[in-house]
Amino acid sequence: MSFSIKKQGDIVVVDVEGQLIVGNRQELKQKVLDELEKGEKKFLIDFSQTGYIDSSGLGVLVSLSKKIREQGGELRLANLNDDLKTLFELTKLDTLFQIADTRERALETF
Amino acid sequence: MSFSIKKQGDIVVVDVEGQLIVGNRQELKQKVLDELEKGEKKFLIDFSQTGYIDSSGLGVLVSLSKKIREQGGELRLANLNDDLKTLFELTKLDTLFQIADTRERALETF
Amino acid sequence: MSQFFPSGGDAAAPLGELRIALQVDIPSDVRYIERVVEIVRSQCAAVLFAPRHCALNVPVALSEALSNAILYGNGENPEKHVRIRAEVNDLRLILEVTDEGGGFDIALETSDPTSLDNIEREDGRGLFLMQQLMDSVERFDDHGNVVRLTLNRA
Amino acid sequence: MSQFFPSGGDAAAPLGELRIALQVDIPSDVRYIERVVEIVRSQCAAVLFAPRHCALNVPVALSEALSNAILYGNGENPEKHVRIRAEVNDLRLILEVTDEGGGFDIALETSDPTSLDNIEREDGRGLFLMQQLMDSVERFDDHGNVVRLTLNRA
Ligand SMILES: Nc1ncnc2c1ncn2[C@@H]1O[C@H](COP(=O)(O)OP(=O)(O)O)[C@@H](O)[C@H]1O
Ligand SMILES: Nc1ncnc2c1ncn2[C@@H]1O[C@H](COP(=O)(O)OP(=O)(O)O)[C@@H](O)[C@H]1O
Repeated sequence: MSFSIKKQGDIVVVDVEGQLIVGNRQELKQKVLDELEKGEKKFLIDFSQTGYIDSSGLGVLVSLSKKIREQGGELRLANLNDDLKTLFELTKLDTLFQIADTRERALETF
Repeated sequence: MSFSIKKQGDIVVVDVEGQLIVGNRQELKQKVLDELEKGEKKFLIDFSQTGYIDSSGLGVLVSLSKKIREQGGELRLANLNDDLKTLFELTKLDTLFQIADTRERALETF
Repeated sequence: MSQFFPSGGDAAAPLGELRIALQVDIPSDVRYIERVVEIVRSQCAAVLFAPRHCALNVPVALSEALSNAILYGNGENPEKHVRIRAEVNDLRLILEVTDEGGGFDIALETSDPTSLDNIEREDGRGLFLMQQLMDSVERFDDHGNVVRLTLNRA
Repeated sequence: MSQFFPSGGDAAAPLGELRIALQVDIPSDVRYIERVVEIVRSQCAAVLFAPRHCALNVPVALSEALSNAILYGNGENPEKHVRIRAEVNDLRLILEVTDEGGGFDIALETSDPTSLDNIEREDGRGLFLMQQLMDSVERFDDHGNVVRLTLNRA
């Protein structure tokens, strides 16, 4: 499992490959915070290659979203499969995040 | 798991999909014997979609090969992956069968 | 290769009487979680639980129970172990996660993470998710603190 | 979906202390074999045994032991059961297949299926293959006839 980060225009795009769980969430957090510190404002996390997410992974997304907002930035999510969508719905986190069906949709509307 | 049979020219081609084991080897045997009874002489069994073969599966191949030879016909095998090849080598059945790397090769040289 | 090992097997094969019990022991290190989840998930698939159960309910609920056992129950002490027992039959999957801690009170420790007060909190979703994703979540003592998750076949 | 559950997990994760024990009980019906093999095979993959071991050695040797237990040990009597125990650690995989029969003598029952006399025989390759594919094949009595297969990690 790993996180790959690339810039697309002025948007930082992160792919979550494999699981986002207690064992690796700190790595995601640090990578995104590093970019935020460099002055980046727009973030997209793409879950098309993600297996499952645990509560600590959800927690990291919540805290990143808050930190990015505090810097006047925005965090969006894209490509949640049905199982992951259910996870966001159960926790009502679908009301907290901007969730796009596809990466393109998310990028367009930033 | 299943066996699909089709004719290519005058050759009966059987694909073994999944395992060839004690639970289904009789089905393969019967299908091939039915064709032999209809007068077919050339048989090719293709293992490109096969998982593993057990000793009873190997036994059915041996007995089919004998029965086909007795009718003046020929049985060839194709597309054994490395694991399946090992199985034939361990049992020295690679010396008993005509084994082709590809289906095309097997069909050409019949 | 895995498409050649259809977990279903022959469609005509009976399932009724097949019984599986699995036990895995790990040290208190969160890096083991993913592997244990994969072991149980593949079991779940092999006995033909619904794809959603195998891909969502079981992996997430089990991850939560394991994290809690490692972090809270055993305080990440590498000398302490976590034991996972899984039992599957034609009716249900039962998962038991045992740690060496003193236990806790599920009702007291579960809060509603979807409330306005809690929605922006980073933690507090573990027990809630287990309860949402499983048919029952129980806790009891048996040579350690045991959390038992039960999921009925869909 | 299964590519999203890499059986390996984090490359940095330790494996050393992970211990797995699995027990499966089935009635004496050869249609169960494929499913049991898939359960054990996926276990084998989850603890990172060599791909060849998971795809060839374990499936074939276990299939042989199961067929023999069902056909010879239990005479396909559906009232009789076969129990499979698998234990995996960082060193080896141990498989025990127990039937309700009277047992047999491995040495006496193993012949060389590669000899000119035997090569065209339909049967007689089971025990030979188990011995070729495993590091050891043992038989003993323990509330039934047990065949124990051991495979060391490559
Ligand atoms: N195995 C355990 N041993 C001791 N305490 C536990 C255990 N599991 C959960 N708890 C307690 O329950 C609380 C709530 O757990 P949970 O809902 O998973 O949220 P979080 O882990 O994010 O705090 C934990 O903070 C902990 O105090
Ligand atoms: N579990 C068992 N119980 C009783 N007899 C067995 C058992 N396993 C093997 N045998 C005996 O050993 C013989 C050789 O077995 P094997 O090498 O697998 O070849 P095959 O099954 O093709 O006969 C069998 O024919 C049987 O008599």
